[in-house]
Amino acid sequence: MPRKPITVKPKLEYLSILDGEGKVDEKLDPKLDADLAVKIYRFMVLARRMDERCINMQRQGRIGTYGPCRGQEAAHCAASVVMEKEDWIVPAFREPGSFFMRGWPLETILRFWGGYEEGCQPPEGVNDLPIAVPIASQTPHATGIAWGMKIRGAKQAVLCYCGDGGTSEGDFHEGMNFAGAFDLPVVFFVQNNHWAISIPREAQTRSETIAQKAIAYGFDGIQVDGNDPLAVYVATKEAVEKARAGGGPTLIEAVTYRLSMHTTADDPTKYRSQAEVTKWEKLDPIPRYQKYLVKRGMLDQQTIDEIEEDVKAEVAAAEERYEAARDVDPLDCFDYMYTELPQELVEQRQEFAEAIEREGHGHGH
Amino acid sequence: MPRKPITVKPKLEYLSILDGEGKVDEKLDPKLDADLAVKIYRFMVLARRMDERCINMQRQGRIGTYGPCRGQEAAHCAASVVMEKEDWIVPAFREPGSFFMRGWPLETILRFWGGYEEGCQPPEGVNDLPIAVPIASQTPHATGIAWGMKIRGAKQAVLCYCGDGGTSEGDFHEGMNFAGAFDLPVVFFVQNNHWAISIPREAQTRSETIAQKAIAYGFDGIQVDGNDPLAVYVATKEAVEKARAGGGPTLIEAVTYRLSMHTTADDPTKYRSQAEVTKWEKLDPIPRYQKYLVKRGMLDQQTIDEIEEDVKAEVAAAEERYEAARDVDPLDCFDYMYTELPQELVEQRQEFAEAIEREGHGHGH
Amino acid sequence: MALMNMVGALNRAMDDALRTDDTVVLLGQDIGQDEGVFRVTADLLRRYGDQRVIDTPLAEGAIVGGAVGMALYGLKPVAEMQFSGFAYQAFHQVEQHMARFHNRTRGRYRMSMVVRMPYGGGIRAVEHHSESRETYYAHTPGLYMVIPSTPRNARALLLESIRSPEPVIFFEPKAVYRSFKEEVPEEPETMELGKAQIARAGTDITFVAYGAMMRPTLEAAEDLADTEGVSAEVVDLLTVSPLDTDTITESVTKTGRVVVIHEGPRTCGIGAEVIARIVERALMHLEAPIKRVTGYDVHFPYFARERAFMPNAERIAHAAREVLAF
Amino acid sequence: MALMNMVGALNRAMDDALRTDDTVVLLGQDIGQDEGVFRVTADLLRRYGDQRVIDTPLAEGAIVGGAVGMALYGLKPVAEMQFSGFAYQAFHQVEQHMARFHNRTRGRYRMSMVVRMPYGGGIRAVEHHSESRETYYAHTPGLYMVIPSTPRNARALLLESIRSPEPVIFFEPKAVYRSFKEEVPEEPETMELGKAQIARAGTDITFVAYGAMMRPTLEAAEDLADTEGVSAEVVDLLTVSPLDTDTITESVTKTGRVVVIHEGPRTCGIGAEVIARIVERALMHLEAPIKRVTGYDVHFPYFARERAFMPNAERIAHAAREVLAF
Ligand SMILES: Cc1ncc(C[n+]2csc(CCOP(=O)(O)OP(=O)(O)O)c2C)c(N)n1
Ligand SMILES: Cc1ncc(C[n+]2csc(CCOP(=O)(O)OP(=O)(O)O)c2C)c(N)n1
Ligand SMILES: [Mg+2]
Ligand SMILES: [Mg+2]
Repeated sequence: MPRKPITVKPKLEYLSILDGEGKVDEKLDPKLDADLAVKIYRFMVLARRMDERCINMQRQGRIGTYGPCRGQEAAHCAASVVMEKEDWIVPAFREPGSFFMRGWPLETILRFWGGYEEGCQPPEGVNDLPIAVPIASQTPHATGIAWGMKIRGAKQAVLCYCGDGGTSEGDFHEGMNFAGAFDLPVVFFVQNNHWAISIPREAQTRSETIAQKAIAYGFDGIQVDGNDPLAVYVATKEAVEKARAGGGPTLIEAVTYRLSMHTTADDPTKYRSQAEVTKWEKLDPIPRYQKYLVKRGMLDQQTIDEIEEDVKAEVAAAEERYEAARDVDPLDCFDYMYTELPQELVEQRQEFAEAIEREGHGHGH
Repeated sequence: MPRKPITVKPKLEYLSILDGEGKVDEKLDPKLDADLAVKIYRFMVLARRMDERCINMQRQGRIGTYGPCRGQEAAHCAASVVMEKEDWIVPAFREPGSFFMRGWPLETILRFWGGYEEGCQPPEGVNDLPIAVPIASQTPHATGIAWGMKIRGAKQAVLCYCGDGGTSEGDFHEGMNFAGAFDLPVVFFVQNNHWAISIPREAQTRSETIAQKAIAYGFDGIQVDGNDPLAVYVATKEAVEKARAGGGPTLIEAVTYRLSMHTTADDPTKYRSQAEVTKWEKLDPIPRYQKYLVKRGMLDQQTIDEIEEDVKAEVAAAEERYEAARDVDPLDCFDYMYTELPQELVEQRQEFAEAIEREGHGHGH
Repeated sequence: MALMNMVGALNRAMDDALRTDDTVVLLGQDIGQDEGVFRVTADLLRRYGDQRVIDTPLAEGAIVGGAVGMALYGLKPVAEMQFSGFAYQAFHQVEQHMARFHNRTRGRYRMSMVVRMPYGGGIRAVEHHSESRETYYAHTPGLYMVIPSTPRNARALLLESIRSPEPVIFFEPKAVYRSFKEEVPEEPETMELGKAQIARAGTDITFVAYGAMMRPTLEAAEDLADTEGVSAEVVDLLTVSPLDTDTITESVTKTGRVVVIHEGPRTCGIGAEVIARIVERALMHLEAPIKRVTGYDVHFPYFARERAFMPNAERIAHAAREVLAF
Repeated sequence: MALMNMVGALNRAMDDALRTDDTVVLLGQDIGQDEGVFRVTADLLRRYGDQRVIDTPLAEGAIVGGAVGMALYGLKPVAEMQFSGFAYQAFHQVEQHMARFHNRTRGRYRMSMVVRMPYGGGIRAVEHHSESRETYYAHTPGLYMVIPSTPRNARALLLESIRSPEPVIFFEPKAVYRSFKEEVPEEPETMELGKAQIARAGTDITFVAYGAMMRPTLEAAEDLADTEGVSAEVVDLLTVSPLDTDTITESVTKTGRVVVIHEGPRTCGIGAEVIARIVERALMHLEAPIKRVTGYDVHFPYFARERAFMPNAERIAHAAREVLAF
């Protein structure tokens, strides 16, 4: 009958390997082989260039409101690269590099933000979900997929993304708690980019870290420097391996920063200082990682330039494919409602067909 | 750029003062004055006897399904006693002693379980909410009330009850997180009675304690022996004082046990062992606390008997008042829908009036 | 054939499904060890084990959201909400995902899943345990909303719902769970979703009802036949969305008079939709205003007041007499 | 009087309320510093401080549930949902508490609160940002469901909603936010809730509409007048629940012909309820079937397909011609 502190079982750690100047902690460096290390770099650059292109296209009215990922490339690229083909990735909405890496055509992103359902259709053979618009509502899906893996005895794992703001939603809690209760092979990866639209991280929750929220569910949490691809990779790799081995879920908090506006419809000067942005621009993950790769001899200026060239061409090609496929039939909004269209929808579809015929609607945008 | 453990700020503690045999930790004993100490005892006994009566009345068909609180009297009576008149209590549904202590007529409980809206109407001058049926959905209300206090600059606090099962709901998470984020004067009190209907505590969540869930929200958590009124009292008192002083919320986990069935419609032998129940019967809070009070000279056999007599009479009187007021007008289900009844409901009410007139419905049950 | 009540029949449907399709998984609060608070999942945990019949923590959102994830993975989850009054905790998962994933991914992922829940009044339970809000689901595009009325059709419809590639909300009329028995075939039997049935043929007036309201509706029909020689036709919707407009309008074309019956609130209820469709398709056959016998637009009263509140045979017959007298 | 768009008018209503009643509190995501994603709460944080205009974390359930708590405590909270498509995360709090506390406590606690949210299509936004699901709230007993159509009535209805002792769901037609301006009085002005208005008088046919659909409906009425000399009466519901049945039936009694217009899904939509009430009250005045021009029972398409999808003046006029030709 004492009064005594309680010590909890789950581990709570912080990890950073490559610092803002590109200096590396040799003991912690995972020593990635060159292919993998450059692959991560390549997708970070691809995500960055595509992001810039999207902002331009939005300005030109060729896509709608767009939500940029600038500054967060290390966080999601170095995490998603860990996942095997048979694994599943459950995105939030600021992980374009993850889509590209998994084999979604680049123009998928344009289609999504351009207002086409086609931007939510995973390519055959890819086990991923599309962008989830209702914040954190994808968390229980990740849990459900991992549950399916466990039930079927598959040696797969799920990587589930979410933002710092998303951690406040009930879905985040329920999805995490079920994952813990059933010991499911899922890794929850929070891109803490310090803002949820205009709400700063400190106002989102009183907890000092997001990682410590794992304690509530009885599993490990780790906070990593999210602009450090090495730390992200190591933490994710460990968590996925633990998950696959039956060790249950992990919560990873990647501390990063949204260098752009929330979306192209947002004006961040209303709520945050330029000084803060400038501070984080110095911590940009791409130059930092580039410096490291060059130092390690895995990258030279020629390859850097080649990657830029390739990426530019890829982006341009995606843009073309997007433009070439913008003519869509509004009528087909009926066609995927059910596996088989019920009679009342057959009739409504007919009514709609007659209306657009009469009104002379073109196809799409 | 190290790998290092994170130490969190919130305190996490365990507290027990009076053990199962009635032995007390002298250093921790709050040395309650006799009036207060006996008041707690009295309400524990009242809750117990009323509980027994309710089960009987349910068997006799005089009320409907009933959810007993046997075994949990210390947990909720010793917590609610801390609250001042101007404070608010937000119950779950297994805290009858709390209602009685706050001045709700005993028959309120009979009315609630007897199927009368009258069982949800707080008496004038009492700042409490009625029983909340949707599990944990009352949590954000407690947060909202505490928010109101803060906005109005009132020196009040809120005590919010919930069960161990309730901690899995999104509402629990959201209510706790907002309370932390806005530093609100609310104490979340979880009666962990080891079961949520047939789901054992261990299956509800992977966390070893409920108390540690506070870490996720950046405030303190404390696990107390919920069958020890002294520990419950001390923890609640401290938490309420902290809340009132602007120190923000606390999560208290009271470890107790549901000695009865979930409700009278439930058969617990389907899912739990008699051995477990027997073990907990030995830890019954009432004899333990009685022993302590007697040892401390605050209670003697005569007073014990007097309390039993008084309580018996009170229960009997409540039962009579309940029976005397069972004739209700079904038509009045319209009358509290809005402050002023809209025209369409005036018409529906008329239609209903004609129907019950035609059909010769009596008043109520 | 075996004589069974609806609880037994639903249990049989789930047993059929679990036995014949190893991707079928049940999940919900207290459905395993406790066999469900109404015992609908009796003995299924013992028979199929805890990887097929799963007791979950207390969170409706994660039950439906988790089931969505399972369905994405290729399983056929059957989730139980303990009462329909607590399914609102999962409403966002139903609306934003269960109803949409097939369409969102242009057919790439199917939402072959069922969310079962007991609905309706009449069992003397506390607040939130007695309501009927099929409209919320019927109004949501992308779902099937199924409500059986007898043990045999409950078994057939639930089995079909589980087998169907579409997402189904399956309302179980809890007042009917144990109220009567019917012969139910041993062999798995299914019924097409989206089809109403003529539960009683007639010529003078059409009653449109479903679920627990079928019993008082049929009773009213018998009463009217016995006492006044009125021949009422009774349409049992069985699936309230998508609605079988043809069966309704055919009957109305014949009778010209209609009473629609449901327990749920009147405004924007299934009754309103039935009336709107009759007006669109068969207005000129109507010989009298259509009457609605429904729950009123108030909260379902606590149970001391529920007997008076619930639509009953007398109220239905009264409405019919008014329609007939018009 | 000042000429303003609906955003400005709504802002003025909240300013009126905050200024004249110190129990009024606004809460929601990004409503303070950021002034709301549509700038509806512009400058209010600066004027009233962060105890009256509160930026919250990202959890709709806690915003509505927290507002319920504030209302219990005696404040008058005005909660904002960023889009109506995310209000399902709070649906349980609306159904189980906001709509019930007054009744549950037999009048002891009032739910004098408002939940505002932008609804409807037409702004080229991503999934969940374009839907209209007023039925969910209209079907829920205990609520007021209000939908303004112009700057002036938006200001008056919002101010009245905040002052009202009843719980109000307030849908803001976001397509109208900045689409036109109207003179709005300086002085606080209110309008009674639960009353429809004749937005255009006519004799040949009745159009029943509300919210963003008022503009194409009025346009269709003008077109029909110009091209065919048809005199259409337009009823603007303003409050879709409780419904002002009298105003609707009076108009129908006069015209005998009706088209109901809304953006939301057809099945169990407000249109169905309007039709059901006309059938109950004025069937014998109907000279033709009633047509519904509505969203179809599919998910609101992503915006590349939205222009074709949304009900428009042409579609309304076409339906009217069919009804008139019957
Ligand atoms: C349930 C829900 N509520 C509100 C929104 C509107 N919204 C879109 S993004 C966003 C902020 C998300 O913040 P965070 O989770 O930190 O992700 P980030 O935008 O920073 O990547 C909000 C509020 C939404 N999409 N879903
Ligand atoms: C939202 C919701 N889901 C389900 C139920 C049905 N139900 C009533 S009590 C209960 C278990 C509650 O467990 P706990 O929170 O531990 O409280 P206890 O019953 O042990 O006091 C359940 C599942 C409910 N009332 N509300
Ligand atoms: Mg963020
Ligand atoms: Mg419990």
